Amino acid sequence: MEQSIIFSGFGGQGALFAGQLLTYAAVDAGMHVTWIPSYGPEMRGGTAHCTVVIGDEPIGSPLVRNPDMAVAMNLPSTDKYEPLVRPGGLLVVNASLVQRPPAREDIETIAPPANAMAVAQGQVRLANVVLLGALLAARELMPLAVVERALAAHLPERHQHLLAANIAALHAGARFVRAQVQAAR
Amino acid sequence: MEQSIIFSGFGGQGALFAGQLLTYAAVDAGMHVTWIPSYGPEMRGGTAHCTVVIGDEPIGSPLVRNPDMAVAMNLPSTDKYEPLVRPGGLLVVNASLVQRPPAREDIETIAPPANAMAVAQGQVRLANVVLLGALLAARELMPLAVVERALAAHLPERHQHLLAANIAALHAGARFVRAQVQAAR
Amino acid sequence: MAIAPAPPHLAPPLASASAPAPTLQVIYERPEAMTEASTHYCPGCTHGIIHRLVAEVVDEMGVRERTISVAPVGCAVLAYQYFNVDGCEAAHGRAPAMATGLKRVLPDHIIFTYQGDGDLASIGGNEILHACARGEKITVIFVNNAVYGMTGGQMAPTTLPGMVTTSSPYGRDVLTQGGPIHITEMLAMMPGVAYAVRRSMHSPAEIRKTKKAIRKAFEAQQRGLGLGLVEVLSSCPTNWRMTATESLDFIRDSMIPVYPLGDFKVHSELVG
Amino acid sequence: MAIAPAPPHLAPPLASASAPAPTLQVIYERPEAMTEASTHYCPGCTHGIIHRLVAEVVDEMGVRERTISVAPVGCAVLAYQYFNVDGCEAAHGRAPAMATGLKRVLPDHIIFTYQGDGDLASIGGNEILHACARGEKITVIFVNNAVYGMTGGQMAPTTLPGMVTTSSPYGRDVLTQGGPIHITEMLAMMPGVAYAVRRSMHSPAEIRKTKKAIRKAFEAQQRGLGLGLVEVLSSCPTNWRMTATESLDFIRDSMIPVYPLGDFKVHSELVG
Amino acid sequence: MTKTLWKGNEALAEAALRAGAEAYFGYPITPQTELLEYMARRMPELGLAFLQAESEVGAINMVYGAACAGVRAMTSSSSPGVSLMQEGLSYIAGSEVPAVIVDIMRGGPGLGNIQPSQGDYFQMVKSAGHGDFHAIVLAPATIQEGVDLMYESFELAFRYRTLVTLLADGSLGQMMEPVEMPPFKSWPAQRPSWALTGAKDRDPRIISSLHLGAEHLEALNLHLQEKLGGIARQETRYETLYAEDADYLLVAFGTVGRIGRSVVRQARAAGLKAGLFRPISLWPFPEAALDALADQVKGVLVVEMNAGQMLEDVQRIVRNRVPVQFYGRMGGSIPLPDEILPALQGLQPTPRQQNGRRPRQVPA
Amino acid sequence: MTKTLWKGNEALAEAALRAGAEAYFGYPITPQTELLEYMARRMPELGLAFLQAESEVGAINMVYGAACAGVRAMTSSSSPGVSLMQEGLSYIAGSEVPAVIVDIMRGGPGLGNIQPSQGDYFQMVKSAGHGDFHAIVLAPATIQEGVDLMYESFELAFRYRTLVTLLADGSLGQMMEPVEMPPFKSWPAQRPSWALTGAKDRDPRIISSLHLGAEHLEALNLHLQEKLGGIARQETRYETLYAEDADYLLVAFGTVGRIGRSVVRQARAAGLKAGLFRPISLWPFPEAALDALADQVKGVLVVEMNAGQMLEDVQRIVRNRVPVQFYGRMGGSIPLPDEILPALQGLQPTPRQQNGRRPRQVPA
Amino acid sequence: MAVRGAVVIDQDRCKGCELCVHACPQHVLRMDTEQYNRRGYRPVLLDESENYCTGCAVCALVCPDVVFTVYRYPRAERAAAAA
Amino acid sequence: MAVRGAVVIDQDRCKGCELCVHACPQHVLRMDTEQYNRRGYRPVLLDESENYCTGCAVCALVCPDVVFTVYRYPRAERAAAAA
Ligand SMILES: Cc1ncc(C[n+]2csc(CCOP(=O)(O)OP(=O)(O)O)c2C)c(N)n1
Ligand SMILES: Cc1ncc(C[n+]2csc(CCOP(=O)(O)OP(=O)(O)O)c2C)c(N)n1
Ligand code: SF4
Ligand code: SF4
Ligand code: SF4
Ligand code: SF4
Ligand code: SF4
Ligand code: SF4
Ligand SMILES: [Mg+2]
Ligand SMILES: [Mg+2]
Repeated sequence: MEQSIIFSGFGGQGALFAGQLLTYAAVDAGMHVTWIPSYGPEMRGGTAHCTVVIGDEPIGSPLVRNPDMAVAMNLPSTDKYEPLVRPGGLLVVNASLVQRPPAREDIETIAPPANAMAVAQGQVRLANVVLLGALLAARELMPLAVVERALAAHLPERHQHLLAANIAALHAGARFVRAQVQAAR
Repeated sequence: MEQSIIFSGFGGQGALFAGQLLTYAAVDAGMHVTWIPSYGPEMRGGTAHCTVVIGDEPIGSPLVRNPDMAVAMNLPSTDKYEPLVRPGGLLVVNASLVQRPPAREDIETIAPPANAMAVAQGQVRLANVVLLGALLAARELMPLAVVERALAAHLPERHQHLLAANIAALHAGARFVRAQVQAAR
Repeated sequence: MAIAPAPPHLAPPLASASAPAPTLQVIYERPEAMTEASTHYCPGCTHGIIHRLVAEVVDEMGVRERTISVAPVGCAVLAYQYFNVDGCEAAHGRAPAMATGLKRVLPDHIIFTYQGDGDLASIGGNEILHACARGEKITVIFVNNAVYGMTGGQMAPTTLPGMVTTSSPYGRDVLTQGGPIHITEMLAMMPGVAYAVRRSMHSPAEIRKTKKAIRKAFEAQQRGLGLGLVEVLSSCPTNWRMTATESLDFIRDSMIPVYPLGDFKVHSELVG
Repeated sequence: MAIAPAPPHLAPPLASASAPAPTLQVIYERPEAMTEASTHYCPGCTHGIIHRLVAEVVDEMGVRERTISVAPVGCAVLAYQYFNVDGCEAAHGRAPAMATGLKRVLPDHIIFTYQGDGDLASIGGNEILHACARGEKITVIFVNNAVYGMTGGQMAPTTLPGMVTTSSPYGRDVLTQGGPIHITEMLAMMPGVAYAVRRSMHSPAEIRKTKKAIRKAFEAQQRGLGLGLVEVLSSCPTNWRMTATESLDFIRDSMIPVYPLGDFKVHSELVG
Repeated sequence: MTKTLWKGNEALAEAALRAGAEAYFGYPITPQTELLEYMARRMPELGLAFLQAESEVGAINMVYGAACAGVRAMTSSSSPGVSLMQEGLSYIAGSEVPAVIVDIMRGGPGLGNIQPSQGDYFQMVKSAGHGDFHAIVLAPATIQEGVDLMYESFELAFRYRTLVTLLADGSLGQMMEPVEMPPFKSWPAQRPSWALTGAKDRDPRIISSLHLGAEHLEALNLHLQEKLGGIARQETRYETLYAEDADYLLVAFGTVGRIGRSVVRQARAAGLKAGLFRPISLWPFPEAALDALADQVKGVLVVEMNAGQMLEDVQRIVRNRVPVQFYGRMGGSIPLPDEILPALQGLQPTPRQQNGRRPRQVPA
Repeated sequence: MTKTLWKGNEALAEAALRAGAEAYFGYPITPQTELLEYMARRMPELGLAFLQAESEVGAINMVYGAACAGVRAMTSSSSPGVSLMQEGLSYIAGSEVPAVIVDIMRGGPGLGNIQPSQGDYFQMVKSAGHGDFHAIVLAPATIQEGVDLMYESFELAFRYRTLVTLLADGSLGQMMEPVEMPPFKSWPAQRPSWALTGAKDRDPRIISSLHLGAEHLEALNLHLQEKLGGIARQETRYETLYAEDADYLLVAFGTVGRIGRSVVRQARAAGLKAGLFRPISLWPFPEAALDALADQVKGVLVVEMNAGQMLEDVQRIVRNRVPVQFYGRMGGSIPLPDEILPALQGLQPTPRQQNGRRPRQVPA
Repeated sequence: MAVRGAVVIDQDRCKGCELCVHACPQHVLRMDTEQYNRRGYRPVLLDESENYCTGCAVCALVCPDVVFTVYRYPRAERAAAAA
Repeated sequence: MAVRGAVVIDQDRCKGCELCVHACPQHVLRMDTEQYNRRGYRPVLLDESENYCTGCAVCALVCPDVVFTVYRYPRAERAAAAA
């Protein structure tokens, strides 16, 4: 079974890294996985997105038109990917930057105020990890602990001092979802 | 019916021009004709040859392996083309530079001392035209007058003062053959 | 178009009328030879300034309607979208050849190329060399930012000794990777060059001088004197990993010592 | 091998023995670094002399066994057959790139290119420019005969103003076809060039100087100083439509005034 | 009308001028150089733009530039030189400017030699550069045909805003034949609506092959493919000789095609019902015509001066209905009738099926 | 063994080093540049020769030079850059020196864009330059396969003294996947017997593609063709999935080939007996295997990221036994399973015969 | 100092590079710290709280994005304003 | 002048370009006017009828075709000869 996730956001928001983190974790978890970015150093600016496909046999297409899940870090990304998520799928929206209500009822939408939550963990730039935490709590792709290990192993040298903050952000995202679920009960 | 003639000699001997002359004349006579040289300005020295094919319908191959006729202006050319002339064909040899006797009996060989005859007409460089005259006398490809006109039209400007000498050389070659034929009778 | 709040004493005329009040004199506005398009350049990249200077010169000379631009492959690949003149897009490095083709069949037109240092000095070295040798009546704007901007910051022939780029990660090693080349000084030697100059983008005064140089290079073309070549030291904040302002300091403090500014050849009819 | 009749007083030893009589000192014989092959060059073409000088230098430096030649596309296309060293054949103009590839993986070998003016200065301008900029430790023999010899006498970038060639049938028109380019002076400016010189083939004295220059260029390589470039003014009797002797006069009287002889760059360690 | 004797390269040059060529940019290379030299003599006289470029890379990009002005621009070269033009050709195709290229092929690969060859069929017919495009490729068999095709080339190039290539081998460039030269063509004074002429009283025009978004580039590609499809429908050319009732079909182009005429005549004389199919447009390939013949004949012999390149197209089209054999010569050797005839006759008895594999000939 | 996550371009670079690459010459171009940048970091550390050339023309001729020394030399580029290498590639082929080229294709023609494409199949598979030759062309579908093929490339290159090309599209270069990196290979210290090493205690060696006489060049050509024939017999590679009992065959290479895996699984799930045929070696093309399958299946769908290039080879081999349909995307668009599946299912009911002509798709 | 000039700032073109801020001799330009423009940058603002714009056009000269239009009072008016 | 040297001419290599003839300071080289060599050229001849070869090797220096081998008498012998 293949699961596909698109991460999308403004250039500096770290959507590509959130996807990579999940990919690293999937490798560690012994799964098949592909990560493919929108690329183009020849053009400046704009949004960046990446697609992660995780599966239990070799991945066929590393790209999908209708992902199972999407993480939208800003409004343009939400506008672009909300309609594309496969019915029954999941949309994780950064509520800090996206105020509008969900447009679809056939998919699940969770909307943590990731920027605010990240600032609470020390850095607005951790919003990507917050959203990843939320995603992982909503769909159990793999245990959070695997992602923690991936963070430890793959945070760039110059960001290693932020490891604890990253892990905290991951759990904050997850907690947000669990709390919602609890509330919904 | 196609007739093929190869002209061959050392670089400066004028084999290519003799062939061109015949070609020009053939055009004037309304025949189909091709002229194709050995080419290669990228290499210096060596012998030069060209193939002329004359016919009454569009020429197929401009090259032949076994020509109907060959004009060999020196020994290497004689050695090369004598064996190739088609049985029943004609070989015209420059006896001034080729002393050895004909090796084949199934082709006709005529051997005017072209250098000497050319010198008699004023210039050793006319040997090519002498041999052409001999060829035309031995095989009536076209009247000599057509070649005369071609000479007048196509001798390069700087050689036009030699026109009369060229025409004389042409006739000298033809006379040589006719005299031989006469003698053979 | 969003208009910034005008200072109070100006507010009425500016805010109410679409044209400024008659009592105001226009000191600076967008040149006609630039389109309204916003460029794709990174913030603070001086490519944009150079574009504007070229456009101003084209306007001032009144040649916009017979000018044709030849864009390079490099960050300025879309230059043809920003100049309000006919334009085309050359293969990487081949702009001088393309401009030659254009000029040979449109001798009364004004043809200019706009090329980066990778484009002109690396892959396109032979095309510019021979355009200079032949004295093509074209103008060449040569933007030297010491790096391949578009492809993400690799070493260029003009990269400074010791400078770290993605393809000289240990700093450009002159012994194995060569030293920076002074292509304008070199091309100035070519018989057909009427004007060769190096200027910089690092200060308002230098920007003004650059504009004068560009003007001269276009005049060299218009008067049929030969090829006009203007090298401009330009910034690449993104790949230099600096702010825009730091980048100007880098030009001044690090590039100019290696690439001295000045005229390297001025055709006698252009002097003064 | 046909031996010319020796003068009577020498006849016995020379005619009888395969080696000359012991009383005779060998003043000149074929260098070991040349093969026995007869060249395909036209009579009197000075390509042959230049070949011999290179071979002599290789022998004198004792580097034959680690020398690799890179032949051009041009009349010297078969140069590899004449040098008694390992050799290869580059694409037209690309010999400096090929030599770069060789030298980078065989740093202790002696690599030289032998290139015509069409090859080096026209199609191959960018390869030589960047080999010079990088300071490749190679030696470049640049044979300038002001014409494309091999393809039958077309204009080269080095063709003299007004000179008639098959592609400048009305005489080279500097205004439309450009002026002769001084590639050696230009390349001397490149940072990696250790030695750049122009010499000529027109007299015995000049031939001797050319050999010294070739020697220096090989030494620049051997000592790792940088690229050594020797431009040699050479004849093309065939395409100039002159005798061999007239061709030498043409070099002296017509080429040298345009292409002055001399050193344009000498690395400090090579001086003297 | 009177015929005069022309050398192939020079005839092509003169025909180009009569067809309205306005600009030529080229670089010497044997066996094509006489074309450049002829232009060097004639174009200045006619007030046209002639320039010997610094290289083939320079030449093709000058052609590109001149073509952007809506001018009839051309170049000529031979195999290694054409390899150097691949990037430029691709840019020209992507920008849809018209241009004419003459490729007088020589022996390869590499420096090879300067003798005639057809070794660049793949290069010009399948991929004259990176990306999806085709040039119209015309392969004359005689100098007259070369002249006639050249005479049409600019019209084709401008009608479709496309590259047109004349593909011939060195022997056509070097030989002489009588030719009837067509008169000088007249062209409208007006430049086409896309040409760069200066943005006077109109918006600027842009010529570029850059299309950053995948959708934009795909749209261009679909447009190009549609255009090429139209060309494929309109512009196939071929010649047949005795094909109507042929049992055995000789397929050959260019020089080999004309030699094929002799072969087929000889075969008929020897009692074999042979016919000739000679594609003149190599792209678009005359597929329908060959397809129809494949239903009729009993065997096909492809002869080329290469290792079997057009062969693949013939195999693709004949689709195994009848055996397809191959005879090829390489390196500058021209296959003569006495080699081809036996190969053609060899189609008759128990023909070995040869689809998908190429018989290696032993050169005579 | 442990798998680690690699970016395609970097994985290819590392695999080349482990395969024994000793010299790299290249020029930046998206979407290949990370390969060059990786080499710039790693090769100096390893004491190997890395050089950013002045251009692709320079790069390929440096590779040519280094290869003449018997050294394992390589370059990498993308479509326009590879066009510039055509002359050099032809020289390398004509001189029979081994070399490895990585071509990470992007959208064309011309400058096009930097998105993934397979538009250069013709260019690399049919004619990587003028004259008769072929490079071995290997088309990986995954990064792991790219690594494995790269790992073998120098051995192939040296065994046959030939060019080996890795042909992939930009998406393979840019994506990340888990990879098992092979260990560093050991090579004999001795250079091959043809290598230029200095004429010490032996006669000089010459490496050249020049063969002036037609006989000589033809002899070389026959030798090359024989060598290529041997490669064709020995070195074809392909992958199949569910092909054994397939009624409908999807033929695709590279990225589309791996997408094809998903498609075929989905088709099977939907009840269609579909199978995948994925050529890994594009030259030599796995003709025999496809030929055999063509006898078994009821229809073939070729899908490419171009206008139909490999399609021609498939048509040539299938020879009309069953319908061959085509679906293509261009300009940087990757065909996704939801586009391919219907096309594959469309083979079923009253399939239109599509030989010789290409259906133009309307991009979704 | 007397008011002599004015600039109109096309804020949505501004990329927030700050080159003009550093170049303005009158120090009347500063970056907006509150808002982003349509393209996501913090645009430049004219702030004449301490100084006045002289219409010297240095900002326009150094701006890579043609953000400024610069105006100046004619002499007469300037004199009037000064009076 | 005393005899001091000698040249051996590999006639079949000679292309008859006459460069050596013009260069020889002793004027002891001339072209053969009677014979052609194997390659069809008129080769050079040593003609010491008026002068003697000094073994100066200028001919070898200017010859593009490595036709000459040049010898010289050792000092002692030369002195003897002179005596
Ligand atoms: C033939 C070819 N090679 C390489 C490239 C990739 N490429 C695009 S831009 C560029 C370098 C640009 O650098 P420069 O000319 O200095 O311009 P800048 O971006 O710095 O302004 C390169 C190598 C290409 N598009 N085509
Ligand atoms: C790519 C390419 N373009 C053109 C040629 C044809 N060509 C062969 S040699 C030559 C010029 C040679 O001139 P030069 O380098 O001056 O050498 P010379 O013969 O004068 O010694 C040319 C243009 C070629 N072989 N390859
Ligand atoms: S990458 Fe550098 S040169 Fe290119 S636009 Fe950005 S700052 Fe300017
Ligand atoms: S053509 Fe000229 S350069 Fe070439 S060999 Fe003859 S004389 Fe020498
Ligand atoms: S015009 Fe001068 S004073 Fe006014 S804002 Fe611009 S730089 Fe500052
Ligand atoms: S220079 Fe221009 S783009 Fe930069 S901050 Fe000022 S107004 Fe904005
Ligand atoms: S050695 Fe000197 S004197 Fe003797 S033949 Fe030669 S040039 Fe003349
Ligand atoms: S210089 Fe050499 S080739 Fe010329 S005539 Fe003298 S010996 Fe013969
Ligand atoms: Mg740059
Ligand atoms: Mg030359």
